[in-house]
Amino acid sequence: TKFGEYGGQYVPEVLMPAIEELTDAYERYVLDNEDGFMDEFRERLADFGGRPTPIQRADRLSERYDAEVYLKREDLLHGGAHKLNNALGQVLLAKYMGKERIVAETGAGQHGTATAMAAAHLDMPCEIYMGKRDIRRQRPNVFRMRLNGAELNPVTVGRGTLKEAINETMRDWATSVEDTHYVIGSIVGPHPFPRMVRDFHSVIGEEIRAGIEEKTGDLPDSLVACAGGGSNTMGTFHDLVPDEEVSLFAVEAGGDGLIVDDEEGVAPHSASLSTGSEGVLHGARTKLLQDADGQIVESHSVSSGLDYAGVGPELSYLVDEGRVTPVNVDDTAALEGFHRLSRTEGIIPALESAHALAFLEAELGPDADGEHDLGEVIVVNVSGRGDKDLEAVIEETEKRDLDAAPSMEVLYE
Amino acid sequence: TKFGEYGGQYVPEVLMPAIEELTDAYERYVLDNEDGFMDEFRERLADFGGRPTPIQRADRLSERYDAEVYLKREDLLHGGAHKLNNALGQVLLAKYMGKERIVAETGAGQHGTATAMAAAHLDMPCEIYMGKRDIRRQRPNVFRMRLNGAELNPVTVGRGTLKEAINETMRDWATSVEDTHYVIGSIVGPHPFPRMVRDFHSVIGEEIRAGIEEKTGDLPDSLVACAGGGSNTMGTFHDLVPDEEVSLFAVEAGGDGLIVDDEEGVAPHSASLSTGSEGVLHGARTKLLQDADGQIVESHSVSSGLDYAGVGPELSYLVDEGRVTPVNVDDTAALEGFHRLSRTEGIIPALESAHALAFLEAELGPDADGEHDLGEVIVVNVSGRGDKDLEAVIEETEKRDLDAAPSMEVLYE
Amino acid sequence: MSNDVRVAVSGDEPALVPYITAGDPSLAATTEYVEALAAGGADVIELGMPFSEPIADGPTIQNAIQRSLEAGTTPERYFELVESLDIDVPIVCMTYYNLLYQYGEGEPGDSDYERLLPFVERAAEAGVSGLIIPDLPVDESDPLRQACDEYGVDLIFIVAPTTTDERLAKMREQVSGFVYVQARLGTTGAQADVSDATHESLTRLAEWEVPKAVGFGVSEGQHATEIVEAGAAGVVAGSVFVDMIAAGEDVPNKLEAKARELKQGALDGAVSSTPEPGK
Amino acid sequence: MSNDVRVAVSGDEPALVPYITAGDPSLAATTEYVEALAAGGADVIELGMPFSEPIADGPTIQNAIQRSLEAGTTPERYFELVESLDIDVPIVCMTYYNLLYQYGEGEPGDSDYERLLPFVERAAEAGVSGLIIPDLPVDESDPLRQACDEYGVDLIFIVAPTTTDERLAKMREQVSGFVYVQARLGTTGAQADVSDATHESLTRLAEWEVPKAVGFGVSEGQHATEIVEAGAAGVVAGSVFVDMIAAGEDVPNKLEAKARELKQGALDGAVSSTPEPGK
Repeated sequence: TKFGEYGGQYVPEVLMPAIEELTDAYERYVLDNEDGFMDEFRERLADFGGRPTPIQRADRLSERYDAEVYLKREDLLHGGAHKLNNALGQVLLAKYMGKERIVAETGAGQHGTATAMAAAHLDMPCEIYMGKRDIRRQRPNVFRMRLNGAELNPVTVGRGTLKEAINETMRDWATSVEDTHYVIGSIVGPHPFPRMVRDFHSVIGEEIRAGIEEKTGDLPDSLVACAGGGSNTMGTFHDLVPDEEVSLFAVEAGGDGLIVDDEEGVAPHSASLSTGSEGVLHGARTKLLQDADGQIVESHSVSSGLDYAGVGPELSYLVDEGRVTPVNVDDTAALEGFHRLSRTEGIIPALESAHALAFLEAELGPDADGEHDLGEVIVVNVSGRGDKDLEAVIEETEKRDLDAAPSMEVLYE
Repeated sequence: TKFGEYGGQYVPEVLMPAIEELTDAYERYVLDNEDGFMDEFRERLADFGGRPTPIQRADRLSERYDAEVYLKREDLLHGGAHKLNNALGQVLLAKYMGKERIVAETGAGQHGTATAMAAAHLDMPCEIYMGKRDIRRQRPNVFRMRLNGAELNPVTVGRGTLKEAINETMRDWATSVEDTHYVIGSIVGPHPFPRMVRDFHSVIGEEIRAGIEEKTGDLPDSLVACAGGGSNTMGTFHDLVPDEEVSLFAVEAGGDGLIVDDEEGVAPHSASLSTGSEGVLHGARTKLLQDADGQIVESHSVSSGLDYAGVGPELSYLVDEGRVTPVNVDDTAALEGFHRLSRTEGIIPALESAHALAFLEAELGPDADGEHDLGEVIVVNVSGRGDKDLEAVIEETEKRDLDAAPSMEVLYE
Repeated sequence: MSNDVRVAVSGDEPALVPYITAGDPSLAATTEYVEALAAGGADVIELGMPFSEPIADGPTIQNAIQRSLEAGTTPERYFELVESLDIDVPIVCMTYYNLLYQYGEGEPGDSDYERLLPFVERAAEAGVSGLIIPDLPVDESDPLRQACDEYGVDLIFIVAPTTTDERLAKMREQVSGFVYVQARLGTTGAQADVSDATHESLTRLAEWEVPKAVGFGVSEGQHATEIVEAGAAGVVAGSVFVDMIAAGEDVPNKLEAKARELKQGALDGAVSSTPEPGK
Repeated sequence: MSNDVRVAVSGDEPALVPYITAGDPSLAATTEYVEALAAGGADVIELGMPFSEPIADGPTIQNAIQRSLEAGTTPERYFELVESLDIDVPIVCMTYYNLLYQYGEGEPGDSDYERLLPFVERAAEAGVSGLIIPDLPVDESDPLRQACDEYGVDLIFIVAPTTTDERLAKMREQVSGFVYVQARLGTTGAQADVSDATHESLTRLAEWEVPKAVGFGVSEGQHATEIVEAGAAGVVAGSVFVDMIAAGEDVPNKLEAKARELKQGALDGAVSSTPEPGK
């Protein structure tokens, strides 16, 4: 159940039997392909999800960075992000387990929409917990979940954001555990979630291996993926972890800077791998943003999908082992990365993915310091598309008066 | 240059030399694959666009209609609709022709965003003409075009919608024709556009043939696609036109009803194939919505992408020949089709595509009259995703108090 | 009323060919305006018949067309207007192909020629001397050419700066009345220097027998002078008149004065240019 | 001060185990409230130490925890509070694992046991008799069990309705103090009928030697009566007290009265039930 000392199962007793049942199901269906589960999963990922997604050479970035830059196009997956891999896998697993209902938490709404889609596709009733404040801020995703037939339960306790939504979903699960499966949205939570979610996403790395070998005849020199909870990160890395010659960079949200305000309990970033310390959160031991007492601090990122104080335990382990290099870029660099890809490659990335792209600029761009060796062939995972981020990007860009950004005056003329 | 009596080249003399140049380029690069144009096009469609898109069995619809219903998932193409096939093809062709600038018109913004993406991808300066009123109504698409680096030229003349934008783009082209290519957004306009745009989209039908043969061992019994200008329609049909045993249904926007108000010059629908008469519009002879004098009437559809008074000349021809059956569904039926696919299959379709789905309900649903024989294996082209339509759908749904629609109360609690 | 457009343009002195949209803002007003233009020295009047999709027109004329349509102008009312005119200047009808095509009751199986005949017949009957159909390139013009010949109506083509020599050869076979020479790319608006472009265009047409009228961007007497100096037989001007109609104040007098200014400019050009022998 | 939790719960009469969150709304108030609960007849007091992510608590207690954190409650201040209490009722600390893990200065390479010792040592020193860590299932509890044994602090586990027989066997080996029996799925709120579920749960634990306290949803004397009638040695109640604290009016008197009501309910249950022989 652990990765070194990370991971484990730190959950209320009432949930442990369900966790044991899930562990058993994971081993049978996912690991052993019982009843052809994995075959059906992969087939549905292809037909419903649109896999494989392309590996595309980024012509302009390759020129800019004097390297062969390839993009893994998870933004083209159904729903607009890698999230569906996991949501579809878990909802299908719940069906194999005989569960009759799905619950999930969501912050910005990406995991919620992926889960709602998967549940509609597989004809499973689905309820999503979402903070009241997030509901107001993420109107299009609320529409999408409702259109897919999911019930939406507004969480009013506390600040009404992701954290409270997770607590509320756990609470629902504690009440309904016998017929309900909780679809966790990242490689976090108690075992078997971190492994299982990773396995559902590992198709990303498998496709990178196959695609880049076809295009270059060899493995890439480095993989770059953004890391919040870390599901797209481990999905990208997992298949290539044994290939030691491939460098793995997990790009965290540097937010406004890396200093934690202990007094206020606020971290102006979400860089748990780079700056966190070991602790237990939401069912697993991992690296966390916490104060000296062990209270979890409020994280920050311009990208709501990276805005989380914890990170998957396996990533913590791989960082300690030296296999994965944690790096980070700040909000402004991420916004510039967003605009650069949009303008020069015709791909509007999610703000999460923009962090991975910003790391290339920080290392290889005209003003770069070049601390890390990325090699010649670099694959960046574009974990999602940026349609969901348009309003936020415009607002944050205008605050900063970025050179790279286009004027939106035409809207106000 | 014609399909029977339809088509032709009815454009100002100033543009004719460019049209001749384009015809020559079309014949050399597209038809004869000179310099490997088509190879590069297909490769970029795969790597940048995400082709092939899946053919997916729709489990719930198959059950409901007691048939094998398959969905062609063009909603998964980069940009969220089939539009990229054509935009990428034309921008690449412009590059091969040595053009240095792209102009395009857009109504709801789908063709504009596809063109802006393709132009960014291929490093071509790009200007999009869009009606002032449309700019205000299609805020997210305006953002996307600007983010992709396209200039946006607001058109203030007249009502400030698609029609005026087309006129303005023609005018730009008349001024700049020597170094500029006009990327027309559908299978309309003067020859070679209708053929060329169709050829860029015909990959849809080729993939349907290959995919459905792999899944069922045979050709489908019928293909169903929505038809506005008709680009996704001909893209879907073209490869299978010679296979007479495959029925082809072009589903038009029935809007509020099929009666034209001659006095007001308004048609409450966009069903040019079903109800239009022969005439000349935007460079080609085709079926049109016009009054007795030959003035083009204002069309209507809840789906802005179908809201056009003309239709591709080749479709007019195939309808007259009896090869393509024109049918139509009204706004309400389309909205119900939208909700049905979203809720039962986990796919939120474009309102355009929802028309194709509504036709199945009209023919095979519980209350259907079943006028047409669709056979056992039916392929519906889901030409785009519905993210762009969310606000419009909610509004139109609330007006109608549809049973099938979810309540959005959670947003207002 | 003379209906010989060719004679009107190729007369001894350079011709002025103004354009306005019929029915802008009303058909009654158009009668007044046409008379004012004639009084100001117009040799031929291009009278636009409004079509809802004027893809070859600039915004100025597009707006005029919209006003005309809103005022209820139809092809039939247009013809009635032309019939009622009492001026000694030929009228050329400028409109789009679809209106010709839809005029009269077509039958399935009718040829294009048959579909076009009723319009041309009615136009000829009403006193229209020629047609300019900007969305009908020479390539698609055979049926209309045939119908026009039948009723003695001129079919006037536009030559653009982009027109290839190959296309010029094709057009030369179809041409009648006069040739409308589009001096530059683009649409409307005053041009700083028209003479070079005009000269270049006219050089290509030097051997054509029909007279050449040059347009696009003429708003001042000086422009007309330059165009005629460059060798044109006539000067076409539209937006400058349509703008006056749109402004709506004292329109007839202003139209007449502007026509006079342009005509005088053209005459000045003829004086200062060396006339070709035999002309 | 007695620190023998087991004795307190398994006394001659049924025990009342109330829960409140320390520091809600202030540590000073908590002292008063604890005294009021003791005066009302509490036999053991569960005193929550606030953690920012209380995944096992319902919204009522989650809000209390938030108020406490906002008031500046820290583990150290919690311990100081417990040290300062002057009551004859054992205190059980209910909190989450991360706070134990972070207490004291860990060194890289420390075992879990070493990381946990400082917290348990300080708890014992302050007078905490037992710990309830709701996010620490028996599977992960060896290091804390070991640390607790070292300082004579009870480690109390929760048995849920979903707990399998296999898991019960594992827990039986680790259990000390008392067993907290969660009578139903779910979290808080008054339950219409608790006796059947309670009886069923207790039957599964019949052979365990530690006393069983039953909770989740107890808010009235009648609930306590039913629970004790069903065979429980103690009754746990939390939300009902936390709600009173949140309301904020005349809190100590209300807490005492409610404790008295529940205690009386429990006593009534003991009278009406047939006592097991030897108890």
